[in-house]
This record gives sequence, structure tokens and C-alpha cells, in this order.
Amino acid sequence: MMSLQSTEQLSPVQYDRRSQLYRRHLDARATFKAVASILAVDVYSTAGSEAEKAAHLGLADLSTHPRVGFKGRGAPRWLEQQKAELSSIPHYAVQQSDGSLIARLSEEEFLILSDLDIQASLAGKMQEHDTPGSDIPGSDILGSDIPGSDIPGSDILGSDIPGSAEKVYLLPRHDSHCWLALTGNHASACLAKLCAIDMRINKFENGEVAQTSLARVNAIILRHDLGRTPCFYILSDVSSTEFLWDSLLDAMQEFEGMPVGMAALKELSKSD
Amino acid sequence: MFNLNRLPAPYGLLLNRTKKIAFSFENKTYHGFAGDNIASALAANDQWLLSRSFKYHRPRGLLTMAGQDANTLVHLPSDPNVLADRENIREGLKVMAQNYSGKLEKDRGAWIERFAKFLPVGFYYKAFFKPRGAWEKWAPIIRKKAGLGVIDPDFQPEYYDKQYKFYDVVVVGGGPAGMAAALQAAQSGAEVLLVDENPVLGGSLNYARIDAQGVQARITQKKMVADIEAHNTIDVMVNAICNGWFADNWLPIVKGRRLYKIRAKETIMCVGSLEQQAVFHNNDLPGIMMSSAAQRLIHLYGVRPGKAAVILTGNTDGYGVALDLLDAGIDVKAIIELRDEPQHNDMIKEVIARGIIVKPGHAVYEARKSKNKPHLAAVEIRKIMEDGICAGSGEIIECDLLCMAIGYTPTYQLICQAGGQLSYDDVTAMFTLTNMPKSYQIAGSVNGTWTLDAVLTEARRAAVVACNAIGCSTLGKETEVVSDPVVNPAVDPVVDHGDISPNFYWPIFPHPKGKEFVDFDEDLQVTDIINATRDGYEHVQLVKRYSTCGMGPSQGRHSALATARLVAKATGKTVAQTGVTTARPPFSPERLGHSAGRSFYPAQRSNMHYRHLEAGAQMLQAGAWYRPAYYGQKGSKAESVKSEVLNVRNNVGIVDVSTLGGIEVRGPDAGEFLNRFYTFAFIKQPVGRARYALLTNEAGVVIDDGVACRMHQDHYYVTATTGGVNHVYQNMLQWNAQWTLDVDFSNVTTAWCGVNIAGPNARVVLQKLCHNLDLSAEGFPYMGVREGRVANIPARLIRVGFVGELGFEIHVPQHCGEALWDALMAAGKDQGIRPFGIEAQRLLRLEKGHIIISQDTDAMSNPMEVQMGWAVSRKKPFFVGGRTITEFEKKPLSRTLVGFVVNDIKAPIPLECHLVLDGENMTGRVTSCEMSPTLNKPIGLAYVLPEKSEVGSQIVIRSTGGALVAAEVVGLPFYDPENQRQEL
Amino acid sequence: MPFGLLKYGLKKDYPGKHHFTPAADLKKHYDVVIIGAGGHGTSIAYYLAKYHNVKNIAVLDKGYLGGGNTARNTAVIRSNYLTEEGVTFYRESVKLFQNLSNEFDYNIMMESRGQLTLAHSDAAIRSFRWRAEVNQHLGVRSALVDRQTIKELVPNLNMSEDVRYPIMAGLWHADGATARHDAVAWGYAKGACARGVELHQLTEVEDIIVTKGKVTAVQTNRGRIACGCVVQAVAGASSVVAKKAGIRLPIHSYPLQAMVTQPYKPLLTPHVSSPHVHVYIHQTSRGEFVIGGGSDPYPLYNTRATLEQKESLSAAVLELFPFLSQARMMRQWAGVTDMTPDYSPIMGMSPVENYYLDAGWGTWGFKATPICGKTMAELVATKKTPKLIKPFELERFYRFEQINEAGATAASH
Amino acid sequence: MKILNCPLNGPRNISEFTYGGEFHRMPDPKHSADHVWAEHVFFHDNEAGIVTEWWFHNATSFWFLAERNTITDEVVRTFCVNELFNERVEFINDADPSANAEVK
Repeated sequence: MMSLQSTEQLSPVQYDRRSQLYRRHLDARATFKAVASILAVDVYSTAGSEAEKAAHLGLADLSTHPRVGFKGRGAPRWLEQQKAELSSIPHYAVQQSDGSLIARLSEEEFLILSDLDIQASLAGKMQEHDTPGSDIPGSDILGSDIPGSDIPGSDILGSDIPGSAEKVYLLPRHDSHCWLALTGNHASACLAKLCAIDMRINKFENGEVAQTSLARVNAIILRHDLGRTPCFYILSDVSSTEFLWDSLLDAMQEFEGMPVGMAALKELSKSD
Repeated sequence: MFNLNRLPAPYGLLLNRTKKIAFSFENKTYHGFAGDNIASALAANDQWLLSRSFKYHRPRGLLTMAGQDANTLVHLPSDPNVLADRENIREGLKVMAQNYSGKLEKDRGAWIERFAKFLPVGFYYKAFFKPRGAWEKWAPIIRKKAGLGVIDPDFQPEYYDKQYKFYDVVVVGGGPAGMAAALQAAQSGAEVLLVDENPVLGGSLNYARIDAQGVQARITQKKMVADIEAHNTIDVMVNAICNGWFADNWLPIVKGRRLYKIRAKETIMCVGSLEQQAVFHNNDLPGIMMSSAAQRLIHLYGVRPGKAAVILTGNTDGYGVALDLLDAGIDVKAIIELRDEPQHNDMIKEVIARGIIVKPGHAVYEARKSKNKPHLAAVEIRKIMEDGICAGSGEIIECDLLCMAIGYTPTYQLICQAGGQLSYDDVTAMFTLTNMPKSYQIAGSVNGTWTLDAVLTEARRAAVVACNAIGCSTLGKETEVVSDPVVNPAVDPVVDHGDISPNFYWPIFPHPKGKEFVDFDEDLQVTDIINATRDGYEHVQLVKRYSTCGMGPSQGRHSALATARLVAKATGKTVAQTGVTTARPPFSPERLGHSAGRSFYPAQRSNMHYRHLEAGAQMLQAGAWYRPAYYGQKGSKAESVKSEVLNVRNNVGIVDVSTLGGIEVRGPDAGEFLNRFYTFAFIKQPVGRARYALLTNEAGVVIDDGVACRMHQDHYYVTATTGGVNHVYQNMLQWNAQWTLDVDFSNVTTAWCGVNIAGPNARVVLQKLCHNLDLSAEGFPYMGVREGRVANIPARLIRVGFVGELGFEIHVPQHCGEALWDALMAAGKDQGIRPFGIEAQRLLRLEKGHIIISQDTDAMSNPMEVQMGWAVSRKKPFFVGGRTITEFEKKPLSRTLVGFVVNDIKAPIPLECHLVLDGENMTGRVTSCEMSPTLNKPIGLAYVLPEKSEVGSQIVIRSTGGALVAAEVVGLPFYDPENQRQEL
Repeated sequence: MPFGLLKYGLKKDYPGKHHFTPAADLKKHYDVVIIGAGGHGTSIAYYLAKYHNVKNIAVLDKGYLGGGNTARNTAVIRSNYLTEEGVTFYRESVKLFQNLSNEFDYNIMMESRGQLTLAHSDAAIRSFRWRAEVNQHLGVRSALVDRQTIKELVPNLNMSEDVRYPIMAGLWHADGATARHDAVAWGYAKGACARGVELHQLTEVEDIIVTKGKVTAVQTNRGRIACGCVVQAVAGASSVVAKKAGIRLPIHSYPLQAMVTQPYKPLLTPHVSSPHVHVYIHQTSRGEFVIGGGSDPYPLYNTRATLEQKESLSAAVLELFPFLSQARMMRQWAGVTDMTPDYSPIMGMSPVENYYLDAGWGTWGFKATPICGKTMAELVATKKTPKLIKPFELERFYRFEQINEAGATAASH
Repeated sequence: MKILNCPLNGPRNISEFTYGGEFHRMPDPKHSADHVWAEHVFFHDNEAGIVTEWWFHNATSFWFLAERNTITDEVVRTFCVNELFNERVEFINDADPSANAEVK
């Protein structure tokens, strides 16, 4: 049922890949929507425009959206061979022509995030990872990247991807980390209650990346505005997702922030 | 009568007279105005008595009106020790006094004062201990007497939280100095935070009198506040207390229910100074207060501090107070001037012009209490003969108010916390501050600067220095509101502090009847301090500890100076040599709720978590992880575990192993690295196979274990224990930072969600979900590693036998965990598959004789002790801990971990950590022990003496209730010794 | 009103008498020089003078009497350790403590209110049972207790099961006590001075002179002293002082912070600690809540306070006693603790002849004050290491042997 | 809160890091004397003054070295490990030839 596209109410349990948070979404009476082969929250059934709420202060769960990491001495060269545009210095992300984002976490480590619609070629292929015979980089974001592996069965996964020979090592960010988006004009103020880095809009520029501690869990925080609306992507240890989600919502109360779906994010990113 | 002590507007800067508020004190209702705090509202209603003192239960009233003393500690509903001169009144607020028995006005506890002379300094060291053990009986009685407020154990905590903020320059203190510094810094282009603990900016400008006419202060305040409001780069926080200074300008600021943690590039402390009390007989009576307290009452709260006033002074400020009192229509009986010949400046001339009696060279020798209420009724003044000694007689002046204006100490707490040095200047009789850390300035009266002009210049200068240090300059900035010309520290000389000091050098007048209080919090009198030194406690720190001087709620704010002076005199040292005790944070008492904030204890859950709950699991915690202990009703542990175990042995079960650590070790040197890191040899390990990996530290102690799966020539997937993986990963990185092998590490623990499907029917069930994978014994042998799809979910499979049955460990992407769980449960339905929990797994592995690191090992276990010599390769040139292990091997073992069974069914089953005894000697302990459903007898692991380790040896275990249980050492494993079942 | 105080009320002049012979000039030679006038240093001097008739002793301190960790510890006395060596040693210490007030004629205010250590996990329950079994075997009152018993011992404790880390069981140590920590050092100093020992405060040892592997003199800021032997008892500076004698130690020095609230009426009787959330709390006779926890995360020779430690201590203590969120914190301080690899002390001879070590006391030095003084005094006087402290010699580390108390010291002090 | 300047992440609160112990080079594990090895395993200089230490940035799993004054807590400098370790460390078996084969 991977490419189920019908319009009737979709449920996360129809999918293999389920966010740690899907029960919270259901409790919040969320409507889900299929994007490529994944399912994400489209909108919560709350009164009023969700885009307006997101522009004020919103929290979205993008954990089912594709992402992957690469590290190793050969990573920069290899990524450039894949026509990727990289930041020349660490702690910055570059938006690719296809809409995906590539963040440089250190000289030799990179994080690739799909665009919201999962149109991006690299990302688009990424999320086809469990299509048998796929043969593109990141096809196997499980981390079992085994060039010419001679393990019986591994051939099914296909393995024409980089490895120790190229000094490029794949990181299973798709599963090791959740992916949240904190949006709106109060996002910085909200982060200031949980994170000891100055993320005011005039101090932490669009595209900047920080790896730090957020509510006592390690997180990658990446500013990627949606049109004119400030937006911070938060990638953190997947096993602590519920804790982080709840901590953020708690910090958001003061500003009357609330969960928002993808529809709102897309609307904001269109508005320029 | 409503507010009989209330002065008309414009007195009462902080009041909103249109808003009347009712509250109660000691169950009597009072009215005040919005803006009143508890103390001012009570004073307005002529209620001066606020509390009873710590030791003698003496009546106490307001002293500083600035929230700096313990006299005003009152009790709000479930909120004890609240400062009445800081907390504002609210409609319906119920206020009670503290530390009295019976009635506040007539405290039954006050009897103790009559025994004061039987309670010398440190009296509790001198008695209460004979006969032996007597103190255990006295202590509870004394504990009841001690303590101030009463905490409500049923109180439900409120919502406290925290917020980080970042500034170029933080200015603490919103008085003239602070405002000038903030303005200057802002003009230089800095982002500035100006913090003040009061409701409005201005500090002393709001209540002090700095010119004879009493106009300049208020004018200056209005102008400066206006300028500050015109600056958008100055943030102002009022009613906010900067409660400490921490390394690298890390400033905690308490405001409302929130703790702000502020990082400043530069800090400027303009925290002002604290007025000090004179020390004389009954100097603690209600009605006696700091001159600044009287001025605060008048100007900030529009409260008349008394009807007939006497002023005790040694500086010009006392004269300013006299004029303020006169203007407010209060009868000023006399000014008692400690100095013999004060220079006649404008202020003094004005006082004399207004016909107030001034008594130079005089002191207040004692204060007298009114017959009918605990309040000042009169003072006896006497001529000063020499330091602290008065003439034999004097005159009585009736009064209900005595204002003390005898000097100040700088508010040194925050500065000393930052490493500033406090010393004493014998000329000015003042404490002075030196040796500021970098990125730290002080200005204003805290720095001993008193005249307004000097204060402003000094503050601007400090701001310029700070801004230069961080490269802020006005260049390129649109011209901001210019209040005063920028000072250039290079050109302008350091401000001259002048030689006129507000401090009188010896305002201490011992009295034959004592009760001249040096420390109000602790009821310490002059003799207590002096006698402490006579007992041999001469160092000021020892005086503090022996007498408890300065250890009360106000932390020595008003006792440090007097104590230093008294100790110096008593020990023949100078005050500078004597010094004061260390100032510790916080600056003012702070609720634990503030420093605690929200509770952040992360919790880790696997993607299958909720399936466990739905299946009725009782969860346990492993580190931050939640894991299923067993499935069944609370309290059904024994039966549940047993049936889970039997279902695995006879059928098939699945257990969530997602918390298992996982580390990818990749690169040409992957094998070489593992060879150096773990005890075993890995280089020759075949691809597609798993091998046990035991980890020791450099002390040769076993600290972790797992399996290393060789996925490829250059790629190992290594598992580690749930609790150990982060440490193992750190260790790997740290070692290779030194070895620089060509290998890469990534901790992928949470990227994988895993189950172990185990039991004779495991293959049957799994096969239904694996179409392209040969699961046969030949195609996928024991300790083999495979990749493939399970229910179309990409997976890593390892054939391991931790539980001793045919089993497959299946690792899938974390987000697919629940889907895998569902697929397996569905596929195994016909076979009657059931989940099993950690408890069953522990029992199963015990039957199989596997050890659990940290349960069956301890901080001292080496591989030989736990019979894992087989997992240590001696051929390798090096591995971590190898050298130490060879040292161990030179010596005989001191203990051995063995398996045992208890054959006597009736014996109480030994528990983990019960002792193994040889006669009277402890020779070991049980590390694991359970009733084995499979063997139907208790089995376990225990450390025993090596000579007891042979199979068949008898050991004795002291079990529950001290019962000595005989056990027999047996070979491991207990179950399926030929390992046929796991290799099916 | 106890009779002990009558004279103070009845005499005209203050009858107080100097507790410590005022410091005279340093002599040229002492039989024994003790570096450090804390509880340990003064205790060693006291027992040397009392039982071994050694009188020519100088106790030196760069600061003031008992101004180091004696003044900074959380004043806990307990013996519920894990190893046979440890338990036996501290058990003897508790016994000595019980008679100190009368021995000194000076009240050290020892109160046996018991100590409760909380378990929030199966692993903790196991280790508590281990300690309880060992303790009971060695005659120390210590037992593993269930939730019901905990409720009875500490009625105000938050026993809710829907908190992050519910309380599952506890280790109850009935012998657990506190004493007025300063008074212990003062009492020993008083007793030692009365027996002719010289106390020299503000006297810093700048160098230690070792000739032919033997200590012969110490150089102080007040001149050089020849000596028969030297004992170092300088918690928080052990490595630094030992280095002057050319000795390297298995010690890392970490600050240990604690804090105290304003005084409140009695609410908490025993001392409660939770190694899991890293906090320790008890209410003093003055009514203040003393709160402590684990050491700082990195070494430092500095007693500064940190906000982060205050934050984590407060958060942790509110997990156990939520209603204390209204309690007001009054003071935060720190001491420097000398941590050893096995969380046990180092006592006995050193590589340098006639130079004795009393070091590595981490967070457990105060409770050992009497027995350490007594046994170290015996060692100094007889040059034979008493059986009780033999296992704690520095030599053990060269034999790759440890006396591991890691589990028994965490956040319990 | 102290600030530690991480070579990878820049200035951060010290609570983001884990202290990794005094920096020492390991003595030859095969040939050094017992007491030398014992001191390597258990002993520390524990200097009151400037020491070189291991530090680990938790969020990025990054090890580096710092020179810190243990009296004032002032961090003099921080730097990457490869300033001190820039070539591959080898361990050679002098005893067993068969094992030598295993060493690359």
C-alpha cells in the first residue's frame, strides 16, 4: 500500500513508516495526507486558519519526510559529483535547485533534507529506499551500505552506493532522528526557553545550523524560513521525540502556539 | 481609622490611590492602595510590629523598607518567609506574622529573653550533652524553637520556567549610576539590559534628598528615565533581581515566576550601598529604622514614619532626612550628631535655619520601649567620651521614630562573587572594592562615589570602557538621544571619590544591660561577638561559625561591618586585616522553584512502545528508556514471567530489543580497530558472521559486551549494552583520535528498532514474512548475519541465542518498528506467538548461563573471574586493558563466578546480592537467582572462592530472613548444555 | 536550663576561657608536623597526645582552624558502605563519634536521625540489598525497605508512581547521623591544645624537605621547621602538598557544591538521598534544609558556586519534595574533594620515609574523622600500620587492587 | 556558566561538553615497568595550574583538547587532537609471529 493516493481518510497504521507521534496527531484529530509514498499530517481540525497560527507560532512533525546523512573524508567530493551544492563552511545549509536542503555539519559531515513535497530528485529517490533494486545514493538509508557486499540477501537492497572505498559513510538520519519544524514570529522566543544559543532572527541567520542541547536532548537546529515566516527545523534523537514534542508545546503555551500540519507550512512557503 | 499615617499626594510615588485594596494581617483586615507592599500598608495603618526574632522572640518592625532585612519576614498562605517590604498587597491576601507562640503582640515565647545571659555565644556547644546521649533528647526541643516560617507539605507547586537572554552590556542597578551607564552604552551602539529590583527606575533619586531644597533628585530621575525610554536598544527589567554572578558574565535574574539566564559580554554593577544600623541598647525596637527607610516610606509610599522623630547621624544624609520629615509635617525633636564638628554645608545650614536642635558629639545610648505597646517611646542620649563610651548620664527625648544615618556598606555581594576584593579604608571608615575581573565594571556608591555629578561621570566612564572592550562605537549609528557628552576614559581622570565619607567610624555603644544588637537575624549582641574571640575564635570566619553571626536570612548585610570592627578591636588587628566572611550566592533568598524551573528528564521510547502498553505490559526503566518488564496485571509478575518463558521454550515469543546499542564501524581499518578495542580477535572473522565482543577498561575491568557483526570486509555492526553504548561510542572515538586508524564510527542505536523472535517455532513464523531469504539451518546458521526483507521491511537479521532457543534478532528502521511488530504478531497468530518482557528474557538467559554486564559483574570484575578467559585473545600485540589483565594473570584469582542450583525446594529462594558465607566469613555473593520454570528449581550465578568453583562444590548462601541455604555448584549452562536448541 | 550554662548567667565577668592556646612563635623542631588543621589534622594530634604521649606537635594550616572541607561538608555520619574494609572502618568511626561530646566536654551535637537512600531502579535495589547484607553481617544497622516503610519514615516524600522516576525501595541506615561539623574540629583542637599541641593558623607550608628519601623539615611562610615526621591531612590539596614531597597520587580534585535554605520549622527528620536523581537533603537543628548532590563534572581547585549545579540540585530535590518549591535558598557553597579511582581513602605510609598520607577523602572524610585520627596517630607513634587501615595504603594501586565504594558514595556523602 | 570554545562548534556553555580526563600519552604497554603502568592507569598529576585535558562535545560527538587553569578555571586555549596525533599508531607483537600477521 506504499503509493496509496486515495482521498478517503488515511491512517498512519496503513503505512510501514510511522512517526513516534502519530497517536498524538490522532488525538488532536489530525487529517493526514499522502506525499509521494509517505504519510504526514496535513491539517489539525482546529478552528481558524492554520497558516496564521503557524505564522504566529506552530509546531509541525515532518518525521516521515525523507532525510539522510553522509560523512567521511570523501563525502564533500562525492556529493559534489552528485551535483550537490555545498556550503564552503560548516554550520550552514544550502537549498538545492530541486528544493532539498544540504546542511554542512562539519568539514566532513552532511545532512540532506527533502523538500516538503518530496519532489527533489535526490530526496525523492531517497524515500524510495525500500523499493527493491533501487540503485541510487541513499537508497539504503538504513545504514547497511555494503559495497559489493557478499552477504546473502543483501543484493536485494542493492548496494551500488559509496562506502569505505570512497571514504563516504552513510548516516541513517531518517530513523535516528525525528524532524520537527518550529514556525512563526515567536519561534525564537520559544526556543530561548529551551536552548542556550542566541537564535533571535537578527543573530541566527536563515540557513544557519547549530548542533546543541534542546530541553536536555541533543538536537540539530537549522533555520529555514518559510517565505517571510521564520522556521526552525529541529532534528533530535528519535527515541526522545515525544519528550521533545511535549516540552516544546509546554514552552509554546505562553504564546498560544499549537501544532500545525504540512498544508500550513506549504502555504507560508508560497507567500513571499 | 483608614490609613491614619498616610501622607497626601504627591507623596507616594508608587501608589495608585484610586485603587483601594483590602488584605488581612494576623486575621485583622486592613486597607491599602495598589502599589503598597505589605509593610507600607501596615505602617499606613499604624501597625509597626511585623515579626518576632529568631532567638529571643523580640518584637521587630520594618528596618530598611528595601527587602534587605529579616525583620519583615511574614507568612502568606503556603508561602513562608516572605519579605513584607517587597511583596505587594493583593485583594484578600492573608498575611500572618512568624515565629511567635500565642499572640504576636504578647508572645509567650518571649520568656526566653529573660534568660539571655544564661545563653552566652555558642551556648549550645557548652551544654545539653551530659549525660551521654542527652543531646538526642534536647535536639528535638531546640529544633522546634528554631526555624522561622512553616512550610506547607500539601502545597501544589506553581508553574516556574526559565529563559535565556543575550546582551552586549548588562547594567545591574537602576539608580543614577545604572541609568547613566545604560544610556552611555546605548549611545555607543550596544544592546543594553538595565535591571532593577524596584518597581521604578531611579534608585535613591526617588526618595533621597541631595540638595537642601529637595528638588534636584526628582528632576534628574525624570529626565534620565525619559532618555532611557527614548532608546530602543535599552531593555529595562524592573521588579527583577540579579541574584548572582557566575563565570563569564552568566547572570541569573529572577522576575515573577521566571528565572532569566543572561549572558552578557560586559557587566556593569551599579548596585549601590546598604545603610547600616547603629549599635546601642534596644536598637531593634519597632520605630527605629534606617534613615533611608523613613525616606522610602514618605516618598515611595506616602506613609508618615512617625509623629515625633529623633535622628541619629554621622553624615549629611541625616540632615536631608530631617528636612524631609519636617516637610512631611513630622516633629523633629533633635538631630543626634555623632561627629564633634561637622562641616556646615548647605543641607546642615538649612536644618539649622529651620531651627532643629542639633547635638554634636552625642550618641543614642539606649532606646526605651513604650509601656503599652512594643514600640519606641523615647531615647536616652549621652555625650560621647571616647570611641563607644558615653558619659555617665544624659537626657531623655520622647519620640516614636528614630532614624539612623550613620553610614553604608557597598552592596558587595555580586562583586565579591565575581572575584572582587573587599578591603577597608581607615580614613573613610568604609569597605572598598578592588580587583574586578575582566569584562566587569562598577560605578556609583558601591564604588564609594557619593556626589551625583561624580556618580554620573564615573558611570559613563565605566560604560565607555565596557563598550570599547567589545568594539562598540557610535560610528555608523543614527544619532541617538544625546543626554550628556561622551566621556573619554583616556582623557578623563578616574573620578575622585572625595574625602567626605558618609560613614561614622565607631557607631557602636556597648551597654551594661546588653541588647545592643549587631546581628538582628540571630539576636547577637556586642558581648556575643567579643566573647567569641575570648573563647579563642579570633578569625572572623570562626566568629561567624561559632556565633552564627551573618548566617541568617539577610546573610550579614547589616552585621558584617559592625562585626569586623568589633573583632578587629578585640583582637588588636585593623578592620582591613580582619575582613569579612565570603559572600555566597544568591544575593537575595530565592525559591527553589525558580532555580528548578520546568522538570526536564528526557524519556526514551521505542517505536513499539505503545504496542506493549496495549498488550498490557508493566513497564520498567532502563536508563532513560521505558521497556516492558512483563505482560500482565500488576502483581502477576511470577505467573506472567513463567508463562512467557514456557511459551518461548515450547513455542515462540518476541521481545523488543530496540534499546540495544548499535555502532557502525566502517573503513579499511575497522577490523584492526576492533582488535585493539575489544578483548577478542576480529581480523579473521568471516563476513556474514557475528562474534562475541567483550570490552575491558585500562584497569582490566569488564565494562561492556555485545556482538560484532561483520557486514563486509570493511564494515562491522557492533552491538553494546543499553546502558553502556554511549560510553562505548565515546571511548571508540577517543582511542581512535590517538591511533588515527582509517575507520569511521557512528552510533546508530536509535536508528534501529529491533525484536528477537525466539522459540522452536521462530523459523516457521518468520519464514511467512521472508520471501527471498533462506532461513534454513544451513542457509542461515547460528551466529550468522543476513540482510533482507521481513514483511517487505528492509532488515538486518542476526542469529543469536541469548535466550537459548532458535532465535532471530531482527533490526529494522526505527520508524518501521511498530509495523514489524504488527506483522510478526499477525504471522505468528496460528502458532500462538506471544510477546515476552525483560524479566522473562533475564530468566531465559540465566537458564542459558549468559551473564549480564553490571548485574553479574561489578566495578572490579576481570574476564578470568567471570570465566571469560576464552574471550580474551593473547596473541594480539595490544588491546585496551590487555596489559593490566596480564598483571592479573600473574596472581591467583580471588573469586570466581559460578552457576549454582538449590536442591532443597523448601528453602527460601536466594535473592540477587545475598551473601555466600564460609562460616563467619563473607566469601562471595549471589548475582542472579531465579526459580527456573524449565528446571523446576532455583538456579543462579554467584561469586565464590576459586577453590569452591569446581562443579559439585557445596556453598552456603544466607537467604531471606537469614536462613542459611545450601547450594551446589554446577556447570553452565543450566539449560541445553549441548546447545542443540539454539542451533536448530 | 542545663546547669552547664549557670555560670555564664551568674558570673559578673565572662567566664569563657580560650579554647585554643594562642599561637606562639614556631619552634625550630617538632617531633610531628601535621599539615592541615581540619578535623583530621587536629584529631591525629589529639590522639597522639592523648594515647601516645607525643606532645611536641605542630598543627599547621594556611587558613584558619577547620576552614577547609571540615567547614564545608554536609556533616553526615554513616557506615553503610559496601566493602568489608570500608564498613568495618566507618563502623568504628561512628562508635567514637557517639562519645566525643563528653570526651571533649564540648557539644558536637550529634543526632542519629537515620539515613534513607532511595532506589528508583532494579539495579539500585540489587546494590542496596548487597550493602544491607554486608552491613548487617558486620553489625551495622542497615536494611532494604519497601515503599510502605518509606512512607512511614518520611511521610512528606513524594511517593507517586506517575513521576519520571518513581521510588521503588530504599536503604534505611538507622545509624545514620549528623553532627555540628565545625564543633568536631574545634573539640579536637581544644583537647589537643589542652595537652600541649601547638596550633598554628595562617601558616602555609611552602616546601617539604626530603633528604635521602626521608622527610627532614618543612619550609613555611613563617620559617623553616625541622621535624621527626610529617602527616599531611589537607583534603582538597592532597596532590599539591604531596607533590612538594615528590609524591604523585591517584587523585583528581573536584568541587562539591551544596546549598542551604532559610530556616523553617521541623518537617524532615532523617537524611534522604537519591543517587539516581543526584540529590541529598536533610534539615538541620536550625531548621535549614541542607541540599547536596554529586561532584562537579570536572576538576577544579576553586570553591566558586555554579548556577547549573544549583539548578540541577533544585530540580532533583523537587522531584522528591515538590512542596519545597516555595522554600527559599539562602546560601550556596563548595568544597574541593579529592576523588580516588575506587572511592576509598588513602591512609598510611608513603614512598617517602616518615611522611604519612591521610588523603583521598572525596566526599567521605568528615565521617571518618575520629577513627582516621586514632589509627593514623597509632601509625605515626608506632611506625606500624594498624590492621584497620592497612587495606587503604597507597601501595594498593601499584598492586592493581582497589577497594571499590563507587556505588556506596554517589550523592550520599 | 563557563564558556568553552569548541574547535568545531565555537563558544558554547560548558554544560554541552563532557570532561574526558587529563591528557597523557600512554606508556609502552608491553615494556614499561609495572609501577609505570599502574601510574598510567590510576594516577594523575592533578596540577593546580594549567593542565591539558580531553573534552567531548556531546551534540556532535567531537573530542578535542583544552588547556585550562585549574585554579581560576580560565581556559587558555582549545585545539584539535590532530595537533598532537597526526600519524597512525602501531602496535607490534615482538613475541608471536603468527599474531604479527594480523597487524597491518
